[in-house]
Amino acid sequence: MTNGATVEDLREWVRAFARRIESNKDLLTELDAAIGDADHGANMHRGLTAVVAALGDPGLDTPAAVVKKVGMTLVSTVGGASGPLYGTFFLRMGGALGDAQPVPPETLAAALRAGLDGVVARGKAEAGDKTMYDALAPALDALDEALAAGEPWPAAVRAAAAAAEAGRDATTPMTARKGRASYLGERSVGHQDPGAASTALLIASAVDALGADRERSTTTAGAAGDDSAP
Amino acid sequence: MTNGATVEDLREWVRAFARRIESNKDLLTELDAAIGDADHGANMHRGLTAVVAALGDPGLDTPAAVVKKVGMTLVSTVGGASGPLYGTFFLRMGGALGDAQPVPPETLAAALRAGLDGVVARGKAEAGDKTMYDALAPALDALDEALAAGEPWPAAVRAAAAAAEAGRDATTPMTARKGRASYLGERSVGHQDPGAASTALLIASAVDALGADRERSTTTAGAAGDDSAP
Amino acid sequence: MVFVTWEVPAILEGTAVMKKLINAAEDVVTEALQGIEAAHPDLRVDLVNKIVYRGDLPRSGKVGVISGGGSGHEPMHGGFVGLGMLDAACAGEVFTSPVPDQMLAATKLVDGGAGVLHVVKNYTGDVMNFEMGAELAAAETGARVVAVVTDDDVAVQDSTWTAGRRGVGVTVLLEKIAGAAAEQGRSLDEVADVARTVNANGRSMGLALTSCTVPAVGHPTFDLGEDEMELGVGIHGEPGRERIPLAPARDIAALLLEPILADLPFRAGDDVLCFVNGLGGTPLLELYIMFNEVSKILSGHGVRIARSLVGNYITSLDMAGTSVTLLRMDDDLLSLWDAPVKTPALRWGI
Amino acid sequence: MVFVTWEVPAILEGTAVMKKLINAAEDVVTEALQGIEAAHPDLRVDLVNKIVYRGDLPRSGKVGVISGGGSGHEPMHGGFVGLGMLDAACAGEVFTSPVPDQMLAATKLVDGGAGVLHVVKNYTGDVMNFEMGAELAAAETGARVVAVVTDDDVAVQDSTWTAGRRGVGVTVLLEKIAGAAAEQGRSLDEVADVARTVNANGRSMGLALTSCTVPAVGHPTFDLGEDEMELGVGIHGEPGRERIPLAPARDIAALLLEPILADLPFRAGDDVLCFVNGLGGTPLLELYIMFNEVSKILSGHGVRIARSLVGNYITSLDMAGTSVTLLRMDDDLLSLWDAPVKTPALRWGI
Ligand SMILES: Nc1ncnc2c1ncn2[C@@H]1O[C@H](COP(=O)(O)OP(=O)(O)O)[C@@H](O)[C@H]1O
Ligand SMILES: Nc1ncnc2c1ncn2[C@@H]1O[C@H](COP(=O)(O)OP(=O)(O)O)[C@@H](O)[C@H]1O
Ligand SMILES: [Mg+2]
Ligand SMILES: [Mg+2]
Ligand SMILES: [Mg+2]
Ligand SMILES: [Mg+2]
Repeated sequence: MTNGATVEDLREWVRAFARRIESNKDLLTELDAAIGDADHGANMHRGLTAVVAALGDPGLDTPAAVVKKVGMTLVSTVGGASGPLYGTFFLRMGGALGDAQPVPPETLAAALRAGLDGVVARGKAEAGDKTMYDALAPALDALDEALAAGEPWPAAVRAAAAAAEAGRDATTPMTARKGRASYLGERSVGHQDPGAASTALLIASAVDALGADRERSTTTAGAAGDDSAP
Repeated sequence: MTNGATVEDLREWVRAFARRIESNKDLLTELDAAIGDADHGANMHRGLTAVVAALGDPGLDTPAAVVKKVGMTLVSTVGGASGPLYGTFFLRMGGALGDAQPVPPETLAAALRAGLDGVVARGKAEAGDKTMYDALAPALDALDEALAAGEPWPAAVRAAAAAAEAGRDATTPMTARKGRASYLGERSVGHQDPGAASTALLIASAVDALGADRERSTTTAGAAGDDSAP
Repeated sequence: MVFVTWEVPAILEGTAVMKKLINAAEDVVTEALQGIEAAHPDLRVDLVNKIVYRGDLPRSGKVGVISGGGSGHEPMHGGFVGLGMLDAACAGEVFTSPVPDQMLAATKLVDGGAGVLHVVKNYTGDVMNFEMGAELAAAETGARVVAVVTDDDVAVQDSTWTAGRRGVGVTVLLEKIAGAAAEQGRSLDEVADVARTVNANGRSMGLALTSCTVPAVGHPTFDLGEDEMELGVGIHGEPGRERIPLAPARDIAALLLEPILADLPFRAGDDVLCFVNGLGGTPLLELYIMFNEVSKILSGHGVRIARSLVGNYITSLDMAGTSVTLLRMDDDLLSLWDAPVKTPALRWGI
Repeated sequence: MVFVTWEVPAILEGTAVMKKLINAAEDVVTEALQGIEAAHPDLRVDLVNKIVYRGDLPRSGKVGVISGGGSGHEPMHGGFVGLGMLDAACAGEVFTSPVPDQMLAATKLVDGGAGVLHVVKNYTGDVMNFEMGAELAAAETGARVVAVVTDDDVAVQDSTWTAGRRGVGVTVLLEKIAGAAAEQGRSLDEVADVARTVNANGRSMGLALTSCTVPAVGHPTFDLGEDEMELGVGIHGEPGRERIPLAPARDIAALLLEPILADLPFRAGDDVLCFVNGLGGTPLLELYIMFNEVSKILSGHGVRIARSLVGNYITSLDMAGTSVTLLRMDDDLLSLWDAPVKTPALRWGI
């Protein structure tokens, strides 16, 4: 998407996310069993399955329409904490996408940040609370920085994915202060946050779908969860 | 008790029975777990504990009074199927003991048979139903036969105990037709009947207390359940 | 002659650690009765005789209705004491029928001069102990006692050569309905007739997913494989008729209903009370799934659910599993079922 | 950049065989709702929106009271729908809060023009989804909605730095009492005030003897050793604050009551509603033993049990364990508690 993201690019991003959620469903649930209630994988899988089905709805012909539809579908099907949070992320992101087609990299980055702001508005999480914020915020910082430094989009989105994974991993030693894991206090230390783990999959999916030339992204997309090299 | 059973002999019989029940409590319960409801050991232990305590009541100065008291106490404390059955056994036996002190062997044998009749009147069991009847009836038959053949009491009561054990063992291949085990139908085959097992202990206790000269019976009585030779 | 020394199985050695909210195993029944007394101001408890009874006894001219049985089936029977149901319940040790002295004491407590109905589940021990209790009561007080024995469990072959069918789920329904008849002022014979009608028109069958653990024993009564269930269990942790592989709720419902429907037999057009009972360790969520499957099968047979009851009412301690009871209703039974009842476990109309 | 391939734990491979009375794990909630509909003729079920609601809605001029939450806590909330309690309950997936569309639909169903109270347990997901549901309702219908959040679990540190305390047992009592206030015709503000009073005066704490097994997961959420219990658990199979050795009921009662009594604090002379709740897999026999221990401790503190509730009312699927809730009562709360209620799980006076 060197010239910007088309509607099809964004659909592919969401589909790639759905595939990654599907192949990591049980792992997300196991992470949630350790410090939550053992449903994050099932929640996200239910939501993304509905999202993929909804992508076939008529009238989804602009990037904003697609992304808002994703948000509405997640709000209506996920439940739990992740439903409103992921839902709000996509709804706000869709609202910030504007009309440009394809969406230029800077607009896309700004829309993603609007999504992050929505997550914060809804959930009040701060850095270090051991939530999806701790994967999402560093990812978007890395994206902005790379773009500001003049890096091409593929490199920038790869930097974002790396930062998301680092952010995800950094949740392990944290003490949870938001969500269900906060009930555990000190006992949450030593476990990776499930929402941060699913967020890292979201950004990794952006690499799949938006992070390289069109050919590569579509041919490797089926391998979500099986990626073993950059 | 070559001259007959004294009050003290009968008390000692009951105490020996209590000791044997105590040391075989868990086994009786295990037998009952296999084809019943896992309480025969606890039931009999509760009852015999109460019986031993009741033996100290004032006024129990005749064999009949002691044995009736045992029956009443068992009825009032055991519950389940075994409570009314063992209770009726002792109540009827006590009723048949008469006034003779010490109780001559023939009277004792007749009283035991009256007890058996009580068990049958209450529970309607027949030979082969896989119940306590299948240990008790052969034991009393053996006792009567030995006495009729002119055997001395100690030999007769040992014959009775041997017959009780054989009767107990013979319940294993039977299909239960009475009590809780009858619900299992064919699946009761291959398990020893718990009530027959406790009845074999009752007759074995008679050997402890009544089956030899006074000295032997009192010195070996503490070893209930540990007997390893005739 | 050799006295064999039986070895105690290793599992029984030492104090078994049990996952139960209890103090000492031997105090379980007494302490639970104390809890009932503390929780329900309308009820009284005789701790010596282990009887739960109504605080307003005896009610002159009213037929007394008592029941009782081993503990471990809660809320049965203590939770069914109160206006419109039982006047008193005798609690035995866990899974052991109460003793005659208890039935004697309860009979005396509830007798208001119109006689007393004994509701007895068909187990050898229960039947014999109630019989002796009634004999004692007749001798001591002259009270007229009629016993009605429940034997609704179609898992057990009924035959004069066996102890006969067990009394299970129908007991709950019978206690409610006979209790209502007594509360209306019907005579002992009439109340007993109603009770017999309930037993004659009710059938049950149960299934266990796990064993239960008797506190005094400390380990499960039977072992069930990870992928097995026990069909035709009773309520005392006694093994059932058959061990079969795990199956979905819809198959379980069919397995339980088939012998029930065939036995009475229930017919198209019959009105039934459909009672899906939990055995103690099964969540209500699953009981409603069972109810859904049962109701589908019944409607396939044209049998109409006139009334329903879903929950844990006659249990086997912590056993996971369910039993289904169908009771064919007529107008009298319906109005007695609907009559006011005020007990810890069943309450309506008041 | 390396995408790590996470390995699926062996326990999750293949279809886990589960000892549950279910068909497919994904149909558990829908089929249980169908069972509720089949069993309770007074209630209606919207299977699309997964809502259980009263058959006589909307009641003009009456404040609507709705609640909802993840499934797996039955009878909460669907079993509390009916006259004098909830008008509707939204069922989420097992242990997952329902979605805003459900709360929107339920709010529309129950709104009789006097506004709607949302009873929300304090979990991040529940709070956010109810919030969004209320926003949608305000935008779409203009209905006035007030949400009251329950947060009575003293096992959780209350702090602005955390998600705050969980809503547990008090939710049941609040739904009954606020439902009665609404049934009396009180205004939305008055009903919400009563609800806040209940939450402010109630405290709870729970303990698990076993984990529970979520149907979609197929194995226990946490592992507890044979001789361990988990103190301070919530109702979602989430681990508690502390893992401690098994203890007798009297020690468990003390462990649960100490932080409850200290927190409000409850004082000598206080009248309380004492609620001993089972988590789903614990027999009633044990809950009464717990009630006995709890009542002894309370009387030692001079706290009077004015009302009591014993049973499985807010559960965690098949978890063995208990929670204790104390609610300090005043005359208004007492009369609202005593007011008629007609729901599948709580019923009296009618
Ligand atoms: N207040 C919050 N802000 C941001 N993220 C949150 C917040 N609360 C929870 N989360 C995220 O939600 C995840 C849990 O989602 P999920 O398991 O689906 O919902 P639930 O906790 O309701 O079961 C957590 O791992 C965390 O990343
Ligand atoms: N009708 C009967 N006649 C004789 N003995 C019986 C009868 N029914 C049961 N029993 C005996 O009682 C024993 C069971 O006693 P117990 O376990 O204490 O009572 P329950 O079966 O009520 O739990 C059986 O093993 C059997 O020997
Ligand atoms: Mg979760
Ligand atoms: Mg037994
Ligand atoms: Mg028994
Ligand atoms: Mg959840």
